[in-house]
Formats: sequence, structure tokens, C-alpha cells
Amino acid sequence: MSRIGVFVCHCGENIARTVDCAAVAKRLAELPGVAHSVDYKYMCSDPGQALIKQAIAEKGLTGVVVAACSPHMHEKTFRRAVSGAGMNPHFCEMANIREHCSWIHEDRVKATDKATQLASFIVEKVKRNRPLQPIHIPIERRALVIGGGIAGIQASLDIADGNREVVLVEKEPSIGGHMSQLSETFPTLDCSQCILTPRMVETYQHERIRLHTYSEVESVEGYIGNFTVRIRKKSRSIDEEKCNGCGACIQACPNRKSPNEFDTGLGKRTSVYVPFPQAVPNIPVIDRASCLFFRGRAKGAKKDVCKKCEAACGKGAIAFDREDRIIEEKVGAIIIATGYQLYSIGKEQANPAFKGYGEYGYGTIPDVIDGLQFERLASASGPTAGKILRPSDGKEPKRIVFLQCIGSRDPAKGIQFCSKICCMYVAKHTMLYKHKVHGGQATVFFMDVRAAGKGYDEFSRRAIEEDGARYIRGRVSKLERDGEVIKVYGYDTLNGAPVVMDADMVVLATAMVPQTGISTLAQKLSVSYDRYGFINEAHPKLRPVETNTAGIFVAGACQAPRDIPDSVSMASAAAAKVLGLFSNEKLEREPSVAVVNRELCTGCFHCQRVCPYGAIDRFEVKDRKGALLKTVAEVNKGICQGCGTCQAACPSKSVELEGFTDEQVFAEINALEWTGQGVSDEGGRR
Amino acid sequence: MRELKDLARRLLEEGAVKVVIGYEEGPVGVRPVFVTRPADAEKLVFNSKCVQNLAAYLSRRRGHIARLGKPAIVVKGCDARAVAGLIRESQLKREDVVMIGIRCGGVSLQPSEEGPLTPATVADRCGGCESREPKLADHLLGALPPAPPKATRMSELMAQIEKMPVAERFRFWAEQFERCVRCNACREVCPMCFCERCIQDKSQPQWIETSPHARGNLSWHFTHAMHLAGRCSSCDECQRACPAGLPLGLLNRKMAEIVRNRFEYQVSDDPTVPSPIGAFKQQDPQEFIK
Amino acid sequence: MKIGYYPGCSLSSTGREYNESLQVIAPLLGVTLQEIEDWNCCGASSAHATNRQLSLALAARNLALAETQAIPEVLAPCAACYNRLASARHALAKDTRAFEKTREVLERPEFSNSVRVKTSVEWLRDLAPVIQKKAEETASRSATSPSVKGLKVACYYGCLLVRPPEVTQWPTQWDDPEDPSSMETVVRATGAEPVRWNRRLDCCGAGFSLSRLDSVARLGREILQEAKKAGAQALVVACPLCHVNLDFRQQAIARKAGGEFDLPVFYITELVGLALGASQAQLGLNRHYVRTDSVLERSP
Amino acid sequence: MTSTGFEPKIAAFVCNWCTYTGADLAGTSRIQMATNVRIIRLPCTGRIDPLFIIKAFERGADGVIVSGCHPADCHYTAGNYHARRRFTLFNDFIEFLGIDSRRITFSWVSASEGQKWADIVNDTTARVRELGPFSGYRDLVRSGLTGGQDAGT
Repeated sequence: MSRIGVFVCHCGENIARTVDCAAVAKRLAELPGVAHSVDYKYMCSDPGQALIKQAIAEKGLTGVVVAACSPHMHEKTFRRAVSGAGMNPHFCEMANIREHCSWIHEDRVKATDKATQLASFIVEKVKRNRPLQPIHIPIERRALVIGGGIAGIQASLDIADGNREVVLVEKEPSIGGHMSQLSETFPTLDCSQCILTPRMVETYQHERIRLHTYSEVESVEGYIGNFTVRIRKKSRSIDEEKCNGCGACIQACPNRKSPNEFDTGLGKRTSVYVPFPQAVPNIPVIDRASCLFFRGRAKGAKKDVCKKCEAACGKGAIAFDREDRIIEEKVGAIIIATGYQLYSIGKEQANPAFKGYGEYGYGTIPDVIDGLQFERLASASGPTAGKILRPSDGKEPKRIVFLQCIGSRDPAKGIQFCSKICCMYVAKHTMLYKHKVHGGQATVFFMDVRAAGKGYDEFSRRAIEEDGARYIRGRVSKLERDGEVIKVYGYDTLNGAPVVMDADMVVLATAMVPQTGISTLAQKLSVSYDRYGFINEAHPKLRPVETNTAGIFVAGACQAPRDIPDSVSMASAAAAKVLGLFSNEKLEREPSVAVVNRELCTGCFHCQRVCPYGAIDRFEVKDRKGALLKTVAEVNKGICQGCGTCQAACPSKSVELEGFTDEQVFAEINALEWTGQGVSDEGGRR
Repeated sequence: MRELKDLARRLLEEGAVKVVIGYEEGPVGVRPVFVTRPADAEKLVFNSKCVQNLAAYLSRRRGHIARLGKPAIVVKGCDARAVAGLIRESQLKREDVVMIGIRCGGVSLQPSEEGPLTPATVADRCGGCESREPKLADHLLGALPPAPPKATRMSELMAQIEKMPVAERFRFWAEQFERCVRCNACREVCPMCFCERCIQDKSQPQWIETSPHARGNLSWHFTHAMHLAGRCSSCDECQRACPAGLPLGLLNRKMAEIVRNRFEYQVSDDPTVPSPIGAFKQQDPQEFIK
Repeated sequence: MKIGYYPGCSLSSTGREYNESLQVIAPLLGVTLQEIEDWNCCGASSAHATNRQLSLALAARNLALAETQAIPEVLAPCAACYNRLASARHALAKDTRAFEKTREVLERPEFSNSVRVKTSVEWLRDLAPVIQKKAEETASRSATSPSVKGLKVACYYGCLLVRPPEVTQWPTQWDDPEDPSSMETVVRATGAEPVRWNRRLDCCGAGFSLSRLDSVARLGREILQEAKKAGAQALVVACPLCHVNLDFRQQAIARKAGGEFDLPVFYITELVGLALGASQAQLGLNRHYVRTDSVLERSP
Repeated sequence: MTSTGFEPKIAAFVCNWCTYTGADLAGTSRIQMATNVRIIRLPCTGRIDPLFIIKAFERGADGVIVSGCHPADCHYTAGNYHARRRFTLFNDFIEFLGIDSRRITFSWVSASEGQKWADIVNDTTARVRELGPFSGYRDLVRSGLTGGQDAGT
């Protein structure tokens, strides 16, 4: 028989003004199983809590109902209190007679009736509560960082410096990401490579960072503290152990005509190559699509051809036959830092939601380029050694036009968001241009100049005031090739007049969008993403670097358009979260999770289909000889978040959510019948 | 049907299966038979009286049949949907059953109904049937007979009920449910009722009132229909088995219609196509939600 | 195959040859044109500038007639008609009150706004494989008929054919409103060669053809000049107003510019007709102001 | 109170994260509303079995409110989507059984929609008051009330 204690709180006047608390306590005392029922001015105060503890000890209570404010307010308080008195905290529940009763009603009789009934629901529920113990999960204290751009590098270094191991996976042959392609960075105009390269090297040399370049995440299983990650190490066709990075193979390669991806197609490279001179690791990779040897093989040539690299390599490191390898790593936390790519300006779109700008002739007019291409032109290590030259004829453009918001803030093209960095990098581009082409004129078509950031507005003003960039507020309707020049048709919205001007080169400040394949990765990790593919944070303000899957964090431009300082801050924040998680050996979880009754489960797996977390596994029930009896559902307590969707889906009701079992819910529904009005008191009957 | 008997015998002789679940002629019409000896394959028949959906015998609840060993089962197109359902819901592996499909020209309402099918005697599900050839079957026997006539009883009753004002409809069903004696024949005969412990038998807490009054009965038949949403193979066996003559097939038919209208899904004999209940689309209809 | 046909006023007046050529090619492409019985003015150029309800009702009446005549799709060759019908259809679908009001005004409570409207460009684009096949057959059959094979043409869309996108590209996007390609697809199917040029989507000035002749002349001149510069031997249009401005006015424009363009302007239907072996007279080419035979009777 | 003196009893099944919190907000904002609704807190609408509603009618409810997070806002990412499909079946099906679906309000109320919650409560109360007590449902236990023949057991 239950011995429930009911504690009705006045909350000063907050409840007592409209609810006759003494009457509620008195009526509830009549309920079967209620051993003690009192009211008090402030239950949450120390004396109030003492009252509860005392009653537990003296009356031998088996459960406690506090009829007071919202459980969101004080459930923890009272559970801690009963815990202090030696009771399992899950035997304590709250009835909300303040927010849901006294504050929203004026009729004292009705409010008293309602408060009584609300409390009676909880009394009936608590009678059926079970003692629950917190769930402890061991934590594998190593982290996986996906993406070796500046965000991934920063996160890896922070965690590794915090004395925990890191597995860093980068899909390209080198870490460094987009930042390594940039010429100078705003708002300081310091050289991007100069600040990045030391961090890349540090990452490579760090004893607690295990670096997998040219690798991709194949699959992820498990849950917070216990992920098993399979990583595909794509074949470089080079033996990484033997290669010493001398570059003799590159010298020997006869193909010099493949477009250099690092130089955004503006330069050429060989088939065996390192993406850029400062690449980390400095190990080449063979591009099988353009390599003569592999092309010969693909065509089915009887004799192997070329192999000049193999002959040139003094270390015997060329390994044509090396295949992809799959390796497995166990980690306790994951940081997604896969960064961004530029939105594709042309008609071909990977994301069907986006539409291209045919009217700008990108791809058909050679001197219409995007922002990253301009970075390569302006970079001292770029294809023009830092000279601003037209791709079409190598001439120096005397008139250059920058168009902002290409893709960004243009719902007609499928993207509504602001890419955030373009205003700043266009200002930077105008300055770099002016510093390199002294007599040149830079013109910018803009919608707004969004230069919010430390030193940012000063920087963009400098572009206009000191470096003479001409800013025209308005958009451009089309670009036309007219012989050697590009005609720009725009509109000056401040003057209210159309503008037509000739340009020698046009730079499109294209939107930042997530990397292709981000949705596949997100699905592997079961984290959610928005319609553009940006990873969703758990809360836009208060949990910006967590995802909605416990143990998986996000940093940098894969979450939203970010500049370098933002990405680095996020990376450090995510690293701090990971280190915080790793500061414990075990993880304590709320015990309100689902449990399967194996006896009754028929194994239809409706629960598995509806579980938002993939927390339902298949479990084989075997007899003593090991023969399979049946396969039933099993809840992984580490993953289950306690939504109970499985329970509603289960036809035989063989899965129960602790804390909200059918018995508990039904007890509450059944209590609808007891109004508590029959007991006489000063509230009285209507 | 010679080829059926021959095939069954061969399967048993070769040891490909241990039991063939099929139909035989009984004293009052055809009845299920479980053939375990090759010689007994001669008992097997298939004709227009074979209305029963034998897929219910594959359910794991029928442990005594499972213990006979790997089964072959005689299926009509409609029965194949039920077998597909069992496979879809992990109750059965496709390779664990041999399906002997028979091209079907329709069956009668009752297994005792002799003579050619007429609109009065044909089973309700047969008219307009689109799956007279069970595609999922391992063996497909017989030539495709002409299409059966169409019975209109159920659709007429459905239309009649739909036309009623809501209160009248409530009275109609209350009257029906009052006649239910909760013998659970509807559950026992249902191929998709394979729970080890029916929700009806759950007592802690009690989901469905056990006494056979209209309220508890409504709650049971409501629950059965909800549980069959997107799963019911529309065999109407519940209705056929009901000793009180409740139009239970109507409930499942209505639910199938809701599923079709709302989620564009129809139960098929393709076990790889998942039911829409257990999935969702962000753009699902929700006009009734405020 | 059957498609509803809304000729509008131009196709029996300034754009007669558009209608004639359409009537020639439709049967050749296996299409029956079912003219909407009792059609009325689409309301272009005046109604939508003066009274929204009137403009909706005028266009909607035609759509309602199509509905009652069981025509699910209507071909409106004139770009202005197309635009009015498509605009009305869009407005009525998006604005329930306007829809209700229009049904009331038309006294057609059964009107459900279900008819889709197509331009001749979209229609022919969808038939491009048929056109190509028939054109090749024609070419192999007779060497005598004037061939458009290899003719360099500038596809001129003008302003209304693909824009505004919210109207013309609704409910399905049939072309990129800023960088369309349907006309080029049709032209390629005929065997002619579309050139890349710069004024495909610009205004020809038709709206000002009575009030601001100087603007019309300037806009027309730029179009003709650009087409010429890109190496085009002819222009292709799909709008009677464009045709008037670029064909009928071409001489005047040339005179003002102090030169000669001599750039024939074909309706897209005429070009298709030529490829399918129709004679110049059948297609109404004799009615053009800029002679077309010079570019057609080239040495093969 | 109306002249009939009928005060409907309404059970509300709400999710913990959105609607329960929204109802809390209505409280902290002191938005006055009808006293007839009794909230039963559940973690998520995904936890709600349609039989809860049937059960509530059995136990004396005259009306039921079911409310949770708006689509895309589910604390558990997808519980409400699964619930929505179940509610759709339920909503369409009970009409066929002759249960007046006006007795049931399905709604999405977010944690910031205190006023919306109050409106849902007031509207549902008014509507159910209009419909009268749902004694017809509870009385189904009484044999023979429908004119059936075998009364009296």
C-alpha cells in the first residue's frame, strides 16, 4: 500500500489567493494511499523542504507530491530534497497548481476544485512510480574531428593540448582548407598562409593528433561517449610510409595540363601532385583520372604505360596497386567542421533548390570569375604570382567590377541567407587590387555593406576612402561580352538610374553553401540540417556548438556562413565542450528511457522505425543451447532520449518509457473520475 | 487441381518443405489442411470455395505449426499481401516459406458456398481485384480464370453509413458493438494479429475494458482497426469469422481508405515497401490541427 | 494530340502570318488546334493598366470557356495574350478573394481555374524531337524547298515570354527566366544555328510604339545591331508585337541609324514550317517587310 | 455557468517541451481562461497513443485537447511528425464511428504561445459546452440502451 505525502504550497499569495490550499490538502487526504497531506506557505523554502524530509522520515512515506508551481521550476529542487531524506528522487513529482491554475483563474471555488484534481492526478501517478537509477555510460575519451580546415585544425589542437587524443579526418590530400587558398585576410591584411601554415605543421606533429588526410568518414555507429567510426583512407597510389616528399615524381610526370583545383582551375598541375607547396602532409597523390598509367589500364592496354614517376622515385614509394583501406576508430565525441564551398554560379546545381545565374555568363565569359579565383590571382603563391591578370589574355584589368550577393539574399535563386563574409572580402579585394594595379578603378555593386565586427567597418571605409573603390548600391541585371570588354548593366538605386559600364574583369562574390555530401554525412551522424544543408545547432542562442545528437558538436562554416575568427571561436568552443565531456570517466544520464519487455516483444520493429534517435537495436533471444528463439527490440540506453514515440507505436505495449509508463498515464486518466468535490470544506460545493 | 497436388507432393518428397498448408474438402465446404506426408498431397484442392486466408497459420503465435518445420503455403493474391505483411514486419523471412500461388477467379463468401459465383455469393473483396496473380509466389499455378462478379453489399453499407448524421452513425455502431460477445474470433483469424500478448489482454494497466459491453467493444474494434492501419491485407476474415455478424471489414476498409487518401499508400504484396505508419513527411496533411 | 488554341486579336491582323504558319505546322506535327469557341480579348495593354478586376475577368472568361469545352491546355501564341492569361491564372490561384469575385462577375461558379497556358515556344520546345525528325526527313526527301539548315539566327525572346518568373514559371518552371534556352532548342531542331548574342531578353519598345517612337527606334536598333554583330542572318521571334517592331519598323530604324540591316525576322512557327518543307507563301512570308528569300535561297 | 449548469470536463494531453511550457507562460502572463481543462504532461506528442483519448472519454471527459510542438520544433526532432500521422488516422476514423470530432482539439502550441494556449482552452471549452456532456459514450456500458435485444445481463 502506498503511503503518499501531499504538500500543498501557497507560494505566498500566488496560489493561496485563488486556491484554498488547506481545502486541497484536506480533500487529498481522503484519497486512498495518501498518508499525509499538508499545506505550507513556501514549500521551496528551507523550512518547506525540511517539512517534506521530516514527513518522509516520520510517516514512512513511499512517495511525495508537491502541489506548487511548474515542475520546470522546482522539480529538481524537490527531488533533491527527497533524495536527502533517503528516498529515490523519482518518487517525487509536482502538480502544477500555480501556472496552470491559480494564475489563470479567478473563481476560487472552481480553482480549488481544479487544483485538487490536478494534484490527484499526480498522486495516482506517483503511486505507480518506480525507483529509477541514473544511467552511467563509460566514455571513450578521444575525439573525432571531421574536416581539416581552420575550424578543424583549431578544435584538434585545443583538444590535443587539453591532453586528449584526436582523430582528424580530412577528405583532401592536405589539411588547410579554404584558408590556405586565401591571399590576405581581413581586416588586418595579414597573409593567410603565414598564419595558417604553422598551425598545420603543429597539427601534423602533435603526438596526440592522429591525422587521416585523403580520407572520409564511411559510417558512424554508437552514441555519446561510445562512437565507432569507420574511415575510408582513399588510396594515394603512394606508399605514405616510404615517401619522403622529395617531389622527384612530380618532376617526372609528363602530364602538366590537369586543372589545378587549389588554384580554382586557373593554373595547371601534374597527375602526381601535392595540392600546394606547403601541403601537410607533404605526400603526393596520383590523380587516377588524368594519369597516363591509370588511363592506359582503364582502356585495357596490354602493356603498362608511362610509370615515369615510379622510375624517378628513389624510395620505391609509388604504389599503383594500393587500394582504399577502411580503418576503425573508437571515439567519445565528434566535431563536424566540414566547412563550405562556393555556390555554383552556372546552371548546373548540385542542390536542386538552387538556381544559377545564366545572365552573368560565368563559365562562358572567361574574365568573369568568382571570389576564390580572385584570391588565387592575388596570392603570391598563385598562378600569376600575385599579379592581377585576366584569365583570357593575361592583360592587367584597368577597370574591375565586383558584384556582391551573388546567390546570397536572393530567394529567386533559392538562397535567402546572407553569406556574411562577402562584404568584407570584396572590400579586401578592392584594396588588394588597388595596391597591385595603381591606376585601376574598382567598382562594387552592393545591396548593403554589412561590416559588423571588430575593425570591420573601419576596414570597408578604408577601401572606399583611401583606396578609392567606387560603391554603387544596386544589383546588376546582366553581363555581356562585347569584344574584349564586359558590359555591366546595373541599376544605381540611390540615384534611381540605370548604370551601364565597361569592365575588363568582373568578380562575383558568390554565396557560401555547405559542402556537397554534407547531408549524407549528417545522416550518417543522425544530426539534422537545414534546407541548405547547414548543420543545425541544438539551440540557436544557448547551444550554438552542440547538435541535437548528444556527443556531436559543430564548428565553422558547415553550420552557417562564418569568417575565420568566427570559425576559430566556434572550434575552441566545441573543443571546450568536448574536453568538458571528457573530464568525466562516466556519463550520467536521466533514467527516463524506454525499456523493452523481451517476453512480450514480438519483434515487429515498429518502434525501430519511429525512433528519432536510432536507439532501438535488434536483440536475439536464444535458448540455453544457443538456438535462436526470436529477435526482439532492445533500447540502447545511451542513445534513448525518452520521447516515448516507440511506446505509442508498439501494438502489444511491450516497450515502456520509464517515468511515463502506461500505468502512470492511465492512473492519471482514471483520476478524471475523482473530482474531490465530495469532501466538505470551506471551499464547499457549488 | 492436379498441378497443385503434384507440386505439393514433390516439395514434401524432396524435403524442400515439411508441411504444406492448403485447403481440403471437409464435411461443410473447404477447410484448412496441413499436409506433412507426400501421400496426403492428394487431399489438396483449390476452388472458388477457398475463401480462407491461410497466412494466419504462419504467424509466430501458431507455434505448433511452426514446429512442423518449413512450410509451403497455398496463397491467393490477397493472401500474398498478408504473407508480405509478415515478412515486412520481421515475422517471417522470405526464404523460410514456399509460397504456392494460385491464379484466382474469385472466391465465395463462405467455404460452403457451392456453385458458380454470383454477386450474392462472391466474397466482397473479389470484385475488381487487381491482384489475382500472386506476384510474390515461388510457384504460380493454373490459368487466369475470368474476373469474378462484383458484390456491392459492403460498398452500399459503407455509403449508407457515410450518409448518416454523426449521432446516427454513433447509434449504428453502438448497436453493432452491443452485439459483440468478445469471442475474439476476429483477432484469432487475423493474419496481422501476431502479437504474443494482445493489448486486449494487458491488465496492468488495462487498456481495453474486458467486459463485452458496447464501450469496451468499441475500444477493442477501434484499437484493432488503428493497429491495422497501413497493414491490413483486406481479407475480411474478421468479418467472416464474426459469429455476431458485425460488419468489421467496413472498419478496416475505412481505415485503408484514410491511409490511401492521406498518405497515398495501399497495402501491396511487395514486402520491401514500408507502411506509411512509422514514417512521415514534413509536408503531411494537418488541416485539422490548430 | 490536341491542344486548345487562343489566337487573340493580333493573329488575325498584324500577326496574320503567325497564325497561318501555326495552322500549317500543327497538322505536320500531329497536333490538332482546338480554338476556344467564343473567345474574347485577353485585355492586354489597356485593361490591366486601368482595372484589375476587369483584366482578371477578361482573361478568366477565356480560361473558363476552355474549361467548359474540356480543354486542359491552351496555346496562346501572342506573348501579350500569353502573359495576360498566365497572369490571371496565377492571380486567381493565389488570391482566393479575387477568384471568388471573378467567378461571381463571370457568373461561372463552376470555374475552377484548372487550365494551363502555354507559349508557342514552350509548346514547340516540347515537340523539338518531332520537329528534328520531320525536318531531317524533309531535307532528305527534297532538295528544292528552301532550307534553313545552317542558317544563323538570333533568338529574340523579348520581355514577356519568360517573365515575370512568378507568373510565367508557375506552377512549373519551363525555362530559366534570366537565361532561357527553349527557343534555341527549337531552332536547333529545325537545323538552323542559334548564335550567342546579347539582347535576347531586352525590350523592343512595343509598349511605346505609339507614344515614344525615339525610344522604340533606339531599342530596336540595339537589338538589330547586336544580332548582326553576333553574325546572325535573321532574327526569330514569338510575339506579333516584336515582329512589328523589328520587321515593319526595320527600315525606319535603319534610316535613322544611317545604315541598312536587311535582317529578316521570322516567327518561330515560320522557321519550323520552312524546316518541315512548307512553302514561303503558305507560311505568309510574302507579307514580311524585310524580304526573307535572300537568306533562304542560299547556295546549299 | 450556463443555465444548464453543465461544466464540461476536458483532458489535455500535452508535450513537456512546447505546450506544457506554453501553458506555463500563459500562467506567468496571468492570461485568464476557462477552468475546465486538466493537463496530463507527457514527454512528447509522440508518446500519445490515440487510445489515451478513448480512455479519457471512458473516464468522464467530455472533450480532449492534444497539443505539442509545431512541426520542425519537436524537442526529440520527429516525435510530433509520427504523432501527426497517428492523429490523422484517429481524426478521420472516429468520425466514421460517429464520435463527434469537435470534442477533440488537436493543436500545436509552442513554448511562446501562451495566448494561443488560452484560446485553445477557451474555444474547446465553449465548443464542448455547446455539444453537451458526452454521457452517450460513457453510457455504452449500459446494455440495451440502443434498443438491442439481449438487455439485462
